[in-house]
Amino acid sequence: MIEKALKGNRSYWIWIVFLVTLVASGLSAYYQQRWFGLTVTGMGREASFGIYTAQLTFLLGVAASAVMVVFSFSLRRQKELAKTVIIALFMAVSAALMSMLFVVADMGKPDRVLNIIFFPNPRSLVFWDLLLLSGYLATSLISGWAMLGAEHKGVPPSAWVTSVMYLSIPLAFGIATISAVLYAGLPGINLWLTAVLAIRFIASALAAGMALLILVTLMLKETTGFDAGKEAREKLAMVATYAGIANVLLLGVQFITTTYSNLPWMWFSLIIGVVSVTILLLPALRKSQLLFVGACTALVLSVWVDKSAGLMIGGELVPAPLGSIVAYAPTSTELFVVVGIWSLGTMLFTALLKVVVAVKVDNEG
Amino acid sequence: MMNEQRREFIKKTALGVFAGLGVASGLVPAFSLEKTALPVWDEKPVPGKIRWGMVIDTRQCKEGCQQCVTACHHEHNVPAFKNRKEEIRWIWKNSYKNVFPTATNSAVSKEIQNRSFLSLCNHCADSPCTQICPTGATFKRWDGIVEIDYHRCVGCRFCIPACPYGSLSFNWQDPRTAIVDPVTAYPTREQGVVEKCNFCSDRLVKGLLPACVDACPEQAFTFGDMNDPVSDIRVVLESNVTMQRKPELGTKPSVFYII
Amino acid sequence: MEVMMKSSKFILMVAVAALSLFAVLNVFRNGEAETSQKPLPSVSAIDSTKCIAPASFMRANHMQVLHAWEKSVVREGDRVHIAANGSRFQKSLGTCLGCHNNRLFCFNCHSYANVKPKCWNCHLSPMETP
Amino acid sequence: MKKVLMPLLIVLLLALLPYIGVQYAGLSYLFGVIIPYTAFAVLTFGFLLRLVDWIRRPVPFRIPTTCGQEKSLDWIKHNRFENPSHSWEVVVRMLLEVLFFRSLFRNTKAELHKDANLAYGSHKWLWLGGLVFHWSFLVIVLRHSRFFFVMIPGFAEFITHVDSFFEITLPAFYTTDALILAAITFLVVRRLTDAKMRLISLQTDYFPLFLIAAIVVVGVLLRYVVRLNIMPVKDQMLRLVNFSFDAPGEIGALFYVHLFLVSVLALYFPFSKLMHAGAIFLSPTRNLCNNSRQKRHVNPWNADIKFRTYSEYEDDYREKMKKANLPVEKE
Repeated sequence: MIEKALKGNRSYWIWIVFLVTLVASGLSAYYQQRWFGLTVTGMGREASFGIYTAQLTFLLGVAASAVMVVFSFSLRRQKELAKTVIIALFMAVSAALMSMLFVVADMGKPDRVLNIIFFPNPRSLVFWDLLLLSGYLATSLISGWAMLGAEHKGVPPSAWVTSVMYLSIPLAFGIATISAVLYAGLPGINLWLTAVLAIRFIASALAAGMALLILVTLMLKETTGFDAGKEAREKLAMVATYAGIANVLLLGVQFITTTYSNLPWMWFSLIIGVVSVTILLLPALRKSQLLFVGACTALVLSVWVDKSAGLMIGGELVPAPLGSIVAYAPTSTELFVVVGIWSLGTMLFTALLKVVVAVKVDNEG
Repeated sequence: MMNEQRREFIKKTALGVFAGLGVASGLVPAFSLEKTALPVWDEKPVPGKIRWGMVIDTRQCKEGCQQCVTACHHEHNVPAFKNRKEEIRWIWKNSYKNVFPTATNSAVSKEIQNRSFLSLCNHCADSPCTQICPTGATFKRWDGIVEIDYHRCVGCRFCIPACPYGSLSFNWQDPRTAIVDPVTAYPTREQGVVEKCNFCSDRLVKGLLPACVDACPEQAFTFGDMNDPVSDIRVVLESNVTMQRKPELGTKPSVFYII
Repeated sequence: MEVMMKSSKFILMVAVAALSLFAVLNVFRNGEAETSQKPLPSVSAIDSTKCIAPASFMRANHMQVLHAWEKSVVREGDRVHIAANGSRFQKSLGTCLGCHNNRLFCFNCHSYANVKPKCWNCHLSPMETP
Repeated sequence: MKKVLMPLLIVLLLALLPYIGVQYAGLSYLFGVIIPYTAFAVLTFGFLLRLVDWIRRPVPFRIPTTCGQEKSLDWIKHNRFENPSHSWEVVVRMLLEVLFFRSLFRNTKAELHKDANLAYGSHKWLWLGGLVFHWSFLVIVLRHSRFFFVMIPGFAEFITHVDSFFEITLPAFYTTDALILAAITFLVVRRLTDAKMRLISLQTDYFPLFLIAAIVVVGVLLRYVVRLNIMPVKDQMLRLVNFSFDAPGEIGALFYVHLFLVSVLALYFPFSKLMHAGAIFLSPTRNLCNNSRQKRHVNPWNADIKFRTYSEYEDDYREKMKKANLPVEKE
C-alpha cells in the first residue's frame, strides 16, 4: 500500500521536498551535536532539560490521546468515528516516533541506547515509559496498517487486528500516567512535585490531541476532499472541550499554589486556553468555521506552551537543586534538530495519510 | 623471511600516524600507569556489611581554602570548565542557604551565614538518582557508595533533576580538553556521560582515605564505616549534633555536617 | 578525526608539561608527615612478572577479560583475579600495561588490523601518558 | 524434502572438508592459497565469459513492459521510468531495479476470503527481505576491505563505523550481521512455508542460501565466539591480494572453513542462478528503451534485402499505367 504514498500531485511533492530539506538541515545540526557534544545546545548544568524534553512531553501526550478515538470507537461503538480511527492511530504512530527521536536526540551517548533493553532497571519509570512507548508505537502502527489493508482489500479486519488495537489502549494510559508520575517524582524540581500533574497531563494531552486531530481532518478535507465527517469532529470537539476545561481549571489552581504566576508564558497559555475553551463551548461561536479552527489551534498552542515553556523551562527557572536561577534559551542547532524531527514526523504522517486517503478514495470511487 | 620483512614494513606504514610518538617510545620504555598491587579487599565484598559515611565539621572549614576541592578534582581528572553552563563539580563550597535551603532554623548567626559548606554527593541510602536511571548505570554499591558506571551511562540526564542536592554533572563536551594535569591512575570520562563524587572508591581499595579527607589541613573530615560501632565516624556521630541535607525528603544521606 | 587528533596531542603536551610540575610537587609532598586517620589496612605488593593467562588465550580473549574485569570491579567490587595457577592479580588495565610497557603494545596490532576499541575515550592511553 | 536436505548436507560436508583438511592433514596451503586463487580466477573468468556470451546474443525486440504507459500522444501521460523512451530514463529504471528492487516492490498476493471474496493486497515481504539481504551483503563485503588493504579506505571505514554504531558486544557488534541472518532465515522460511513456493523451489535455490548462511554463521562464530587471532589472517589476505604464493601462518582451522565456503561461493557463482548479479544488467525488459513507435529497429541479423518502393515501381511502369488509365503520382 505504501506505493500510494509515492504517487501524488505537484503540491504533494513540493510539500515532501520541503520537509526533506528541513529533515536534512536537522540531520546536519544533529551531526554537529553528535560531534561536539550537547554543549552546542542551550542546556547546561542548571537547565539539564531543554526544548527536546519539552517536545517529548508534548508529543507523548498527543500520541497517548489518540487512544481516546480508538477507545470510543471500539469499546463504546461510536460509529461516527469510524473514519477517524486510522487517522488517530497514525497520528499516534508519528507522535510516538517523534517522541522516541527526541529521547535519542537528548542523549549524551545515543550509541548506547540499547543499554535500556540489555540492562533494564525495573525500578526506573524512565525505562517503563520508553518500553510502553515503543510498544504503543508498534501496536498503533500494526493495527492501523492492518485495518487499512483490510479496507483496501474490501474485507473485514482479522480478529488479531482488533486485539492488537485493544492492547494499545492500556499502553496509552500507561504512557500518560507514567510520564506524569515520572516528572512529579523528580525531587530536584519543586514545581513538578504535585499530584495534580498526573491528571493535568492526561487532560492537557486529550485537549491538545483531539484539537490537533480536528485540524488534521479539516486539512484533509481542504486538500484532498476526504471528509471524516462533521459528526466525528463534533465528537472530538466535545472531548477536547471537556478536557480543555479540566486543564485550565487545574492550571489555574496551580497558579495559586506555585510560581507559575511569575512566568509571562504561562499567563499566555492560560489565557488562550480559556479563550479557546470558551469558543468551543458556546454553539454560537463554534458554528463559525474560522473561530472553530482558531479555537482548536489556540488550544494546541496553549498546551504546547504549557508543556514546553511552563513545565520544562519554567520548571528549571524555579529550581531547587542549587538554589540558583539560570535562564535557558535553545540555540539554533537545537532548534534545527527540533524542526528536523518535527519534519520527519510530519513527513511520516503525510505519507501515512496519503495512503489512507488513497485507499478510502479508491474504495469510494 | 621476505614475509616477515613485509609484515614489519606494513605495520610501520600503518603506524604512520604514530610515527613521531613511536620514536619517542624508544626513549621512554616504561610509563607510569597504576602500580600492580593487590587491593585491600582480597575477597569479594559482602553487600551491606560496610556503609561508608562522612562527617564534615564545618567549624574547621577555613574561608578561602580550596585544598580538598583541588585534591579531589586533580585526583579524578575532573575537567576545569570555567563557564557555569558546563562546569563539572565533584565537591565544591557553597553557602548555608544553598546547602540547607529547607533547614527549619533560618535565624542562624552571621558567622554561619558566611561560613562555607562543602557540597558533594551524599551517597544516600535511599537514592532517587539510582531509582530513575533506566539502565542501572547509576547504582548503589555493596558498601553504600552511589557509583556511576561510565561504561553503561547513556547520558539521558534524568538523574540530574532527580538529585535534590545537584550533585551530578554532565559532560556537555569532551572533558579531556579541560583537564589541566591528567593523572594516569584514574580514567577521565568521555563526552555525553554523567559524573559525580564516588567517595573515592578508587582510593578506598588501596587502603587510602578519600582525597578530600587527606587533603584537609584542618582535619575537618571524619570518614569511616558507619556500620562499625567502634569506628571514628561512629564516635563523632555519637558525640556531636549533626545535620543532614534536606532530611525531609527521606533520602538518608551518608554525609553529615557539624554546624 | 582531526579534532580528536588535536585534542589528544593537546593532552599529551599538557601531560608532558604537567609531569615535570607534578614531579617537583611530589618532592615536597613526600616530605610531609602522614597525619590523617588510618582506618583501613594497607595494600600488599604482588609479583606480576607473569601474565594472567597464556598469550594465545589472551590474544583471542583480552577484550573479554578486560570487559569481565570492568564489570566485576565496577558492579560487584570484586577486584582480585585469581589465575589458573593460583596467583592473584588486581583487575585493572594498569595491571596489563604495567608489564606490557611498550607504548605501542596495543597500537601495533590494533592499527594493523584496523580495530578501534573505545578504551582510550576514558582511560589515558600509553600514547598519552608521559 | 530431499530438495532441502541435499543442499544442506552438501554445505555441511563442504564445511567439514577444510576443517578436517587443515586440522588433521595440515593442508593449510591448499585451502589458504591454491583454492582461493583458483576460485577467484574461476569467478572472474567465468563471470566475464558468461557476460560476454550473453552480450553477443542478439536481442530481437524492444519489449514494452505493461506496467506503465508507453510514450505516445502528447496528451496521454507517459510513465517515464516504467516505459522509458530515452536512454537516461532507462538508466534510472535500471538503477531503481538494481538498487531498490523496484519490480519486487509491485508484488501482490491474492487471498480468498470467506464469502468467496478474492482480494489482492500488496505483499512486500520478499522485496523487504531481498533488499535487507543484498544491502547487508554489500556492507559486509565492503567491511572486509580492512583485511585486504593496509589502510582501510575512507568510505569502508565510514560504513564500518555506522554498522557498529550500537555499543552492544565486544568485539563491536555489527548490525548487518544480525540483519543478514534474519533476512536469510526469512528467505528460506518463505520457500518452505508456502506450498506453491515449496513446489517450485529447487536444490539450486536452497544451496546458495544455505551456503551464504553457513559463511555468515562461521564468520559470526569467528568474530564473536572463537575470536580468532586476526593478525595472521590479515597477513594472509594481504599476501593474497599481492599475488604472493607464500604459505599462511598459524591460523585456526575454522577460518579455513570460512575462506573455503567463500571460495565455493566464488566457484559456484558463474555456473548458477547467482549470475543474476551480472544478468540483471542484460535483461531486455529492463535495459532497452521502449521507443519502437518513434524509431525503427531493424533486427541485426536480417539479410540485406533490396526493397522496391512504389515510386520505383511507378517509374518503371508509368507509361503503361497511363495507357491503362491508372492514376499515377508523377506525371
